[in-house]
Amino acid sequence: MELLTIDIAHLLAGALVLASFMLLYQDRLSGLINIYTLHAVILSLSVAWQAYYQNAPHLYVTAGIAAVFKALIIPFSLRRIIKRLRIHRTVEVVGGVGVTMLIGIFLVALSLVVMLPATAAADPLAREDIAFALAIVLLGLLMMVTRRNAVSQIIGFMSLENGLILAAAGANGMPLVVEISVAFSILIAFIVIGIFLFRIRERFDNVDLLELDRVRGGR
Amino acid sequence: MSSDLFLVSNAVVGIPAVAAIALALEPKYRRSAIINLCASGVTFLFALALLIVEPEHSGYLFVDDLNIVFVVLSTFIGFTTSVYSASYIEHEIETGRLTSTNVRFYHAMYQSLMCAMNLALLASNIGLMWVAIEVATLTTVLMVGIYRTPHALEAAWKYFILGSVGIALALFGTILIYMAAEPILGQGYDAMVWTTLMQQAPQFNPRMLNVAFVFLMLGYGTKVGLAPMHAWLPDAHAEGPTPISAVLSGLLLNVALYAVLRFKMLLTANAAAITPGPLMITLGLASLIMAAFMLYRRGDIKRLFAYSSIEHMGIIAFAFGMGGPLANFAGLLHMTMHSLTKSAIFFSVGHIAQVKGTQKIADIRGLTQSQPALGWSLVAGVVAIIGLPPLGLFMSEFLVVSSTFARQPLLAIPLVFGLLLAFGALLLRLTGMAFGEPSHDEGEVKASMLPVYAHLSLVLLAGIYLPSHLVTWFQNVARLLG
Amino acid sequence: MTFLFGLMAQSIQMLLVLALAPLLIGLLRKLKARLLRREGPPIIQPWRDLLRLLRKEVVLAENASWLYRAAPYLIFAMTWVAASLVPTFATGLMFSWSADLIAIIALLGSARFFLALAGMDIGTSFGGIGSSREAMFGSLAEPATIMIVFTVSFIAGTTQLSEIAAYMVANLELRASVGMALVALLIVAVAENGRVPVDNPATHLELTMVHEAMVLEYSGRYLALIEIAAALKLLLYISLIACVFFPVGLASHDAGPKAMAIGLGAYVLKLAIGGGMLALFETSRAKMRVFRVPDFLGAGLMLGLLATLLVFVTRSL
Amino acid sequence: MPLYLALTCVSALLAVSVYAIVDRQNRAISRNVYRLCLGLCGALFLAAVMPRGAHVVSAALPLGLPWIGMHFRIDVLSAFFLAVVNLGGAAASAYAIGYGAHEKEPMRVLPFYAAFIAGMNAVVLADDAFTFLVAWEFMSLASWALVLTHHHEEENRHAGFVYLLMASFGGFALLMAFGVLGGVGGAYDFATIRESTKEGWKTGLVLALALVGMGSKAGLAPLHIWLPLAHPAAPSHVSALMSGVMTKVAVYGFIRVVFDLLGPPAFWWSIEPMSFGAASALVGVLFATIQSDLKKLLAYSTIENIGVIFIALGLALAFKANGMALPAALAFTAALFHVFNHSLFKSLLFFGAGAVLHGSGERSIERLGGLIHSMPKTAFLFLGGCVAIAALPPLNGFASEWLVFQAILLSPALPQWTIKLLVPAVGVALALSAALGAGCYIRAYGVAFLGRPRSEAARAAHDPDRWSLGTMAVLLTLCLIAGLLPSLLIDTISPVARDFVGDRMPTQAELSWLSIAPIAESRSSYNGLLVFVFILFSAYSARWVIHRFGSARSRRGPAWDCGYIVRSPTTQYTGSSFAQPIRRTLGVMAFSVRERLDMPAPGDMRPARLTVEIKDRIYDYLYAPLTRAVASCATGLNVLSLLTIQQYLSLVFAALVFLLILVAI
Repeated sequence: MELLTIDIAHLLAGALVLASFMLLYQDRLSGLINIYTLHAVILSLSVAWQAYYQNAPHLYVTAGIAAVFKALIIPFSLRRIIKRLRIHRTVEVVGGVGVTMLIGIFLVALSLVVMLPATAAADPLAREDIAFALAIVLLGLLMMVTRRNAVSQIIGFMSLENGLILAAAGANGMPLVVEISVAFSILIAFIVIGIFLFRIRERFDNVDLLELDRVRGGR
Repeated sequence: MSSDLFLVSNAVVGIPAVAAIALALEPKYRRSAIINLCASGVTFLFALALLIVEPEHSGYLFVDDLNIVFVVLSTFIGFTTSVYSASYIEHEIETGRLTSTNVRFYHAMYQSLMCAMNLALLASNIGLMWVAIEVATLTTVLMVGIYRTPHALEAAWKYFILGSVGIALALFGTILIYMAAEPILGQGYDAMVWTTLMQQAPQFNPRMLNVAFVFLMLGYGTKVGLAPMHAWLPDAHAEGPTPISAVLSGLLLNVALYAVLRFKMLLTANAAAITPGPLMITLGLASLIMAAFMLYRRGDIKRLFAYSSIEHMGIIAFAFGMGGPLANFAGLLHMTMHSLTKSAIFFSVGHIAQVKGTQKIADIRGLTQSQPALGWSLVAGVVAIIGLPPLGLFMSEFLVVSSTFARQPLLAIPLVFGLLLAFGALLLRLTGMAFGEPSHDEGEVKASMLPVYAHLSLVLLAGIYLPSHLVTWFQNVARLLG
Repeated sequence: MTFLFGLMAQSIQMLLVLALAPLLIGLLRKLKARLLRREGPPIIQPWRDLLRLLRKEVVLAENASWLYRAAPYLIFAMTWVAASLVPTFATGLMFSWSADLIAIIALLGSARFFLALAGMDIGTSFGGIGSSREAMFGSLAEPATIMIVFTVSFIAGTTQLSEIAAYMVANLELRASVGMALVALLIVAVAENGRVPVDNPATHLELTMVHEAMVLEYSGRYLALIEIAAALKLLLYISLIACVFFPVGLASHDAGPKAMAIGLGAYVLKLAIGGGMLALFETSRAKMRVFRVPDFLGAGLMLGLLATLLVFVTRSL
Repeated sequence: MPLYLALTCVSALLAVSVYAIVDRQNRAISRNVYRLCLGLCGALFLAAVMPRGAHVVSAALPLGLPWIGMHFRIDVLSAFFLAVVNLGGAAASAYAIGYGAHEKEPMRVLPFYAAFIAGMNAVVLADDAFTFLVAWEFMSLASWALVLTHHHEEENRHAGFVYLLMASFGGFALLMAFGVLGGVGGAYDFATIRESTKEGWKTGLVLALALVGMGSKAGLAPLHIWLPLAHPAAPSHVSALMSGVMTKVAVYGFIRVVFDLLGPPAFWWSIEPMSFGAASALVGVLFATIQSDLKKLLAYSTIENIGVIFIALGLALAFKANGMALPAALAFTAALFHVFNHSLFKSLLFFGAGAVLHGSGERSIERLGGLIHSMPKTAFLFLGGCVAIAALPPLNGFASEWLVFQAILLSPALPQWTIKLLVPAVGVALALSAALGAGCYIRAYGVAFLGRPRSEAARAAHDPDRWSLGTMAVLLTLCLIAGLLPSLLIDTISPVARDFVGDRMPTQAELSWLSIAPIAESRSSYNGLLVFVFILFSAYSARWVIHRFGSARSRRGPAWDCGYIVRSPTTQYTGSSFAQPIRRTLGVMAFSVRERLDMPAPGDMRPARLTVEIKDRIYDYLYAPLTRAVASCATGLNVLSLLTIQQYLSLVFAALVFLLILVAI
């Protein structure tokens, strides 16, 4: 029974990492959003499982937030936004998926190398969890770096943040997880609204580089 | 803990919060400016009161020698800035760059920023501190973007994204710290409280701490504006309203620095963990020299001083990285002096930009001729910031350089190199702006020079005479920092 | 009594140099003329010229300033003092200690200073030419002289001429450095006195002249003063060479009248020899271009420095 | 007691600068300020010369570095320099009572002027590293503001920039030097530093840093480039202060650090000061000789004199290191004597230049000429200054250089061959610079004051007011006294020598006829007074004789000029043509001179013209590359401000991964 719980937690965390890889791989925006939804769902499941395993009721709230906010509201609004901005069909050019994948795998390895020896003391569930979480964080960052499209970068950030929530949930009996997840949800809400407000189509800085040079040369 | 409600520290956090709500409801900008001013003033008084009352430790807030330095400093600058922003904002409304709704929003955000920063400083636990800093980021983002010009939005957005990534990294570090503490302190709240953490730090798992520190250093370092995470800082300073530039340089950077220092202490307490010094020194030197070179190509006056903030944050990080009583003392002093001076500079720069109707350095000439008060105060500010006596930054730079050279001559050389570079750049620009044939003025401003004079005279005083209380207090803190 | 005697000796020397200087020039001219198979003017001729000049009326340029009028007296006085401080027939005269070798050279320097200024006072192009060249020659000749002083005083351990002379008399030793110093001093002397090949005192071809160009505007008593000052300078250099390198026959200040007389005779003899050699040299050389002069002087400077350095080699001080 | 008087006066000076700001509307403000400065400098001078109860008086104020406080101290050395500083300060203030009235924007001078003097005094009084540096940089700062007085000219702004940059460069060097001396504990007060023991490498480091730091302020080549820019830029009385006094403060700093704090010297310490001193002497005088701007010329000649002083100091170090106390005392005394003299005649000359500038509005000697007719008094006083600085007897410049030569002549007794052979070479440089200096001042005076006016301004020039003339007259008198009775000064200096090199020169006042004999009369002696009397006597006797027996008649007529009748003043020799021989002979090696002569064909009526361009080799080979390097680095790094957010993120990402790898292994 004990083992089973751990295995399930593992399964979920692993699935999350897998989802991050899929995000790295996916190049159609709408597809990205779907995968992100999946990501969020898995997150909420694993958080819920953690809640059950640590029988920490407040984690259920976090799981709830994840399920409702990240798996429903965010994807919904994102879809509307990309429709509004007429970029829902854009297929962005992701240079060298293979290389990205390799780097991703390297990052996972790195996170394991960094984390496992570090967390020797912690209980097994926590340590694998945190290792996976680190992997997800790094992958999210990698995605932000490799993608040029604003929305996909946002999604990268959100996956990164999912990793954080996973870590927070995984840390046994860590207080304030709810507050933190709430704070983060606000942050993300801001970002999404930001995209919408600032009408950012292609990239965060929606002017081409030459333009930038001209503007900033004098700064 | 009902008695905690009546604690002074609560007031320091609470008053701005209340004021923020009040200001959100107040439509008249004049009145709201006054409310803003009063609120900041009262907060400052309460912060002073913290000095008198015995150190308190309530559930979520706590006061010790270290953070009280920061609290007093930030509330004071918050107060003077509110005085300044009254006249600044008035001019902005007259010229129609801001609407009264903007201003209403601005004031509310200003107070909530104050609240968030005080909370971050007083927070007794790492999670709460993180939340507070995150809120502070959000509010500043909104204020930076307040002008709604493309550049302002771009700056805000850049700041937002880089800031959020930094915040995320910091959170991960926080979680790791908790996980490092949890086996010793047991699950739950205690494993996040500074006091207990500091006591038990020696037993923590060092490798965990190392990883955590990497994340925290990069995460909060982003907010400090250390290279290579500095990119948000110049734009945010340049495009936002000047009071906010002053607050950013004078306060927010310090708050982030405070967080870094706290965690540095944690690591130094643990013998087995890596010594955080070298990392801080490296980042510090990198920021110093990078910023020094960047200063030469600046065409925008506010960006110029933003980069100089990066430079000084580099110096401070370097000093704290060196450690030891002298260097730490110097670091604290330098931080205080830099906050005062830099905000003073931004005050006068704001008015100068209003008078000249531009932020382009090339179009600002002969200020001492056309605008004696502004011009000479700019000269005084720059002279102070490039570390010339008898102003306060000279003392700290003296201590940093000489103590470093005595201990690590090879480290002192890049330091001095960077300082000289920055000196040259700022002096060059100053000569162009303050002297020569004056360029024509767009319009007159009712400049409120009071805050500038207040800051500069404080800096001057500190350069000549440091009251013994302050010294002993700083020395305690320096000892605390190890 | 001794005081009076000393005073007398000193004043005798002052008058002596004053009297001898024009005669030296006269001798020089005479010899040169004879070498050129000419019947030259009598040796006394320079004195005659001087006295005539002294009786003449002076014609001043309109814009001559007080400096122009004061300069001749100053130049004369400085040169005279310098000349009378160099031991001629006796060492350690009453005031000989009041200025050592360096001071004497510096006195000549101040004389040159005022001469050059006087040359520029009227504001003619020739005056300027003369002054600028004089300044250049001077600024190369003086260091050379100083180097010679170094050599000599490194050896003798003093810069007092009397002491040097005494030392040289006492321990006569041949040294490479002394020889070089002598050559250097000769070069300097030729240059300083504007003799051939550096300058030709006899011409009035503007572009070859240095000294003559400076004094071009002078007339009457002023000219006389400057002429005699020049003569004194020549005398000074010869007696300098004599007293440093050939101090034979020099009487000491407390010696009796007999020794003094011997010294006097020896001195006159030395002057004659010096004048003769200079005459020979001048007639055998052609004047060199102005811009070759610095090389000439530079050679002197280098010789002086070499001499100074060789002092250490030849004798480990 | 004298110390407290001094400190009160210094703070009073600061108060004066505040008063100048407060009372800026007052019409008589500038006269008042200068009067006050004059009085306070006088009081400070008294404080310097008044008998001190103890040999050394010191005090500590609870200011500055908290755990050290501000230490002040008067010992013989600081007393001497205090006297020099305030003599100069008083002279400048007195001169400015008249001269300052012509200033258009007095508010850009007055506050900083008083502060400047206060700063210099504070440097001399300071007794701990922090106070010293505060005063030092404060002095630089105030003088920087003064350099920017006429900030409308682009070149002045540039001068100010270069000046303050170099000053802070020197400041950092000193800072590091004191860092080494103070040690890890941060014991910065001089008393502790004196006691502390220093290892070999440390002393070498400190010596080099001190030479760089103090030298950059004193104008030691190759750190001199700011000096000829900054000194002329300021108003003349300030230039006098900067050239005549501030450089001396730097010399004081060098002596304080090297002779006092650094402990017993090693012989090789002397090499750096001597060689750099020789270099500065030559560079300074050569550049002075070719300048046509009167004030620039004076500034360059300051570099020369500083070189002379450092040569003497180097000799003193060499002798001291070998335990030859008496020669060391001689060299040291020579140095201080020259410090005093230079402060006198350099101030005098700058005042004269100021008078010319105000009287004719011209700074370039090429457009002057004949001033001896239009401003006779100034002409006379300036002539005196020229004779003094050209090191000609019987004035004081010669007296001190004579002493330096005497010190050089003692060098054979030194055991080390390097120095034994270095000293004569240095001697050549010294002699050369002295002789060239004379030539330089012949040129300056001859072109500017003699001849016929080259411009209407020069013709219409007029003497300055009473105050200015009076000050110059006083200075000239002092020069004369110091030249005729050097023994007085030598005896006042010798206690300093006793304290800092271990021995003193024999008391000169007891010698017969008031002459001076550094070691022994049999070795060398000089009697300025007697020589002077001789000259006067023979000159007057000659005059009497001639007027009595010859003729005293003279009439005016047109100049003979070999019969040329072109009366235009342009036929005169100009400054640049005067300098031509020097340019041709020495110019090529010192500064790359390029002369281009454009001679029209016969019959062609356009004037021939000669263009001379002179490049400062030191600047070209040392500073220009540096500035270029910085500029290119700045441009290169500037890319960092043009990246996209994505690229910034990748920077962060790279940093993170790198650090994680570091931690992992």
